[in-house]
Amino acid sequence: MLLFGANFISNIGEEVAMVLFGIGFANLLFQKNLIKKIIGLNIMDSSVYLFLAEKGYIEGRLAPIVVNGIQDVNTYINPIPSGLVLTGIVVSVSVTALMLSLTVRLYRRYHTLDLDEISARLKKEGL
Amino acid sequence: MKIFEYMLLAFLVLCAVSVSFSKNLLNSILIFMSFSLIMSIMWILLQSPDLAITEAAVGAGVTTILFFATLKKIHGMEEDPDQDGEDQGGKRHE
Amino acid sequence: MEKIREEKDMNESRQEENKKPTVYRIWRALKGQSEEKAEELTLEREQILDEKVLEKHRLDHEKMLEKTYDIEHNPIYGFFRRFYKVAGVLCCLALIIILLVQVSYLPPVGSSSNPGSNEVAAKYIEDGLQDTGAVNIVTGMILDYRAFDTFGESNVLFIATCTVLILLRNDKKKGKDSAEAEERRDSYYEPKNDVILQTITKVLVPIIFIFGIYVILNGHLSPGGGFSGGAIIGAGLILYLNAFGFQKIERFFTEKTYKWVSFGSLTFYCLAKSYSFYTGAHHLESGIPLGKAGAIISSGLILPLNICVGLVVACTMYAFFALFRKGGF
Amino acid sequence: MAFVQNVPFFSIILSMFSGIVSSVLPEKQAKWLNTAVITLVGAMSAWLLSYLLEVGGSFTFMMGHFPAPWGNEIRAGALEALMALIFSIIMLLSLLGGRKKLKDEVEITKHNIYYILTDLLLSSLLALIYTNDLFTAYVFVEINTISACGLIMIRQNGRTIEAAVRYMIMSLLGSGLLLMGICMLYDLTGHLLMSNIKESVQQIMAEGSYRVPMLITIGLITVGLSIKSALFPFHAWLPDAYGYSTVSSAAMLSSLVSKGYIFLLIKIFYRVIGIDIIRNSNILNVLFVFGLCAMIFGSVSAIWENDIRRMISFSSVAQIGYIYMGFGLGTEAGMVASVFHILMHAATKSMLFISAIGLTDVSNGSRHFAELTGSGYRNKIAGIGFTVGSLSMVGIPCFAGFVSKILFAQAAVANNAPVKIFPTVIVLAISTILNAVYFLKTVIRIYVPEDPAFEKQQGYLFFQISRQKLYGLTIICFIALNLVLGMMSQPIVHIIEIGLQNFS
Repeated sequence: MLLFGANFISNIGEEVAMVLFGIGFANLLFQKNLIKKIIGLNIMDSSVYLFLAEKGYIEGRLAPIVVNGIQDVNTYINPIPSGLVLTGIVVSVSVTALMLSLTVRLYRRYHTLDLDEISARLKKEGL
Repeated sequence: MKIFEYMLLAFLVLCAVSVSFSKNLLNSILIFMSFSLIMSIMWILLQSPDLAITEAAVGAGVTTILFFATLKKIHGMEEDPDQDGEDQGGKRHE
Repeated sequence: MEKIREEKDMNESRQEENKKPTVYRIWRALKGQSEEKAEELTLEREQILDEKVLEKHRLDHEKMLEKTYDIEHNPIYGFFRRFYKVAGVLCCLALIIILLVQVSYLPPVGSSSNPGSNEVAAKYIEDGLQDTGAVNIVTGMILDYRAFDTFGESNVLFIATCTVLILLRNDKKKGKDSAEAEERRDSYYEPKNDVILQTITKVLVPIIFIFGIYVILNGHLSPGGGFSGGAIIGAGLILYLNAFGFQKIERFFTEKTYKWVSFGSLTFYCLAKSYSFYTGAHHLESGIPLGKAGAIISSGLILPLNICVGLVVACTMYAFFALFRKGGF
Repeated sequence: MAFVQNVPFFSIILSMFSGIVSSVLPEKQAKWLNTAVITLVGAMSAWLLSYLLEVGGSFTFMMGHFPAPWGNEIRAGALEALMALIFSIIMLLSLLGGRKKLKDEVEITKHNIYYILTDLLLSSLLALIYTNDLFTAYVFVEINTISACGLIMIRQNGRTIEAAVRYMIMSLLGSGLLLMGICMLYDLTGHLLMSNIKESVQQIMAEGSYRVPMLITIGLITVGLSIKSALFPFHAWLPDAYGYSTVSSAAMLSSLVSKGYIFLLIKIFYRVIGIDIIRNSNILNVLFVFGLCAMIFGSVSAIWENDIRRMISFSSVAQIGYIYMGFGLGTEAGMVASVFHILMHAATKSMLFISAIGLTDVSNGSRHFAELTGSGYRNKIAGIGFTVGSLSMVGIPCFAGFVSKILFAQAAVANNAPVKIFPTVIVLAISTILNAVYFLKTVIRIYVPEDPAFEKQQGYLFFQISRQKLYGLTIICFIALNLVLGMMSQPIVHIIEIGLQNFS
């Protein structure tokens, strides 16, 4: 435990986000099936967003929507990470749609979802 | 409330791991859908309702629908012969 | 015997050629004469006349290919595969551990003295309502303070639709046959005219639309905004499509509608934001009234921008689904 | 505020807006709009460059009504303007050179999408060059990635789609790491604007409170961007992606897309973290080692390759290795050499791709070396272009490649860490020899005369300049650009030095 810093326990949410990031990364890299790769990509992105949201959270404060005209800094959580995540979610949806359409085209051509098999076949064809 | 949060976090990890090891594609997509839903609840707990509503609509809704559409398309193509045209130019003459 | 003599002759003449001064040769080249013996310097193609040799080569090549790409039986290839797998898993574990270590050193979650809650966040919270007129601080932030990011993000959606169009749109030149075949195959998997589904859809779709419009219009007052509301409306359109099929939806939504709606919204977005960036950079007043905080029509450009984003997102989500289903609208 | 200071903002918005407008235009008008916009951006960048050289220094441009830490900002200096100028020139030339091929390889209904993609690619490159905000950089990195993917797979055969999938997977891994790094940087400093982050980072490093996380963060960002720019162990997607896409795409991908990421990395080194902190960490040494490996490995793979387009692609791997090797030297001179190499490689590699397509066209579209025999006579202008490009890549004086090699060698010898001198110089020499082997092999091959009877039998076409004036003009412009970079390198190197000083 010498390796770890002081905030291991209090940052448990972020630790989980990091584990999810690793799982998503491994899925994106090692799954043979393209659809599972894409799910891995989504998990990876979500984990980054979870990390950001945890960063913005402040104990005992409210969501950043002005209620009753109170504009005190100490009432609301940090709004910046929320804005970044909103942008990020849309980016990841677009990328997912693109990857899925690539998958459909690849399947229509080769009738398999396994990327290794496709490249092995391409090599065999000698193209 | 803290305990609820920990439970949700544990669920997230569980979902992520079971997506990786499930044999059936439909199952993994469904598990991923629940992953998104749990994520959106998590964001409500973290006081970010904007994110929660967007994730529920985009992540759990539209993305999952797109996954299903892909899956159906793929199964629908099973009995179909190759329809894809090769491109005309740059073909090698061997 | 004769051949050897010929070769000898050639060699001699070549040597003579070489003895002539370089200047002379350059001069000759400039005049346009070719070297006397130049035509003998052409390379000859290698020609293998023997059929058997050719056959043997072909067999060897095939054997080599088989050996190289036979995944199951090639021990070297198998070893590399396994090595690659193990190394990859180790790398991922190392990545996770590094990230865990990293996080344990980061500032604690939930404390109010983090570097994140500095003067930037304070300004957004304290002056956000006055600067942007939006009650929802996050909306004010993404559509006014950091609007350039958000504009880039709408462009990401736009370009993603373009790429999906490239991949999945049916080619017009192939004719209607392929599109029809696709639709037939598609409808095979779908219960058409399902009474339960259609009835529920009739009830649900208006509610979904109204909710989506509410989320968009109240983007600056309550959680939500263009993206979430647009996605909700898009989901409603998809439900309608699934219940009633393409023919019914084409009465009010075709590819042309999509094209012009997204073009119009993005153009408005682009022009509005260019105007506001330009005036901002030159320290000019933008002249757009912010209105009374908390009212629906308030907060300057944020409401129209939210509507634009909502339209783009709704059309895009529907377009994605339609392209996946049929390869067109 | 002088009017010329609007140029960065105008060029980004103009290229984006032209992309949006192209979606409703017919194919022909989209083409003209695209050409006009790229030309306009190039002209405006030249204007901006002359202004900045006159005034000196740099300026920031506020994107919105709110000043620095609250709103977005873009920033322009001499180096940025130079980059924008050269990038737009190269993009214009690659598009013009590949226009005829585009008609053959891409369906006519998808042409205006092609122009949308290039417009948005240009805007994202400009935004990466000019931006002063890390999160904006991330968003535009994504636009860059998606449009590059579109450019790869717009020519639709199985091979390109497989290449696009591989490209996307590697790029998304890179984006994930980059986003993670940016989030952690935000967490540690509380800012997203480059200049503010730098102040906080300096403070943190002086206090010594967050040393470990800072190091890991720098590592994440660097690894992410080097995955995206295809540094040696992560280059597996590159040959397929460059080798089989349509020729304009290949030229733009190899010369612009990966360079955009590298330029962003330079900006992060100088403007976000501070180059001194980077030099004190071991990141640069790691980049140095991988750069050296890439130089050798890329060249060796290129020698083994039998396909001319794939050979040029593998040469890209080697050249990216050169750039990272220059970073790894850790000195100002090394960085200058790297930036010059970015420009030189962008100019030369696109020329090689464009002229290679001319050579394969007169050989029945075959890309194998055996069939290319004598193609230099069949298509004279492409032959000359390929020869000039090869000589430049090998490093013959007068051409651009020579200058960058000299700069690298000087930077290596003047390096104060003697450990790095010998490996650099030796690998530089080996790599030059290997370059010479595979490029000159090709040049000799295309100038070996082919039997006319055989040519007739194969039905090889002969290139006529009157039929393809545009293509000939493009190659001539490329050669001129190469000679300008090669013979008048002094002012350009000077601009790069000024620009890098302005960065810090």
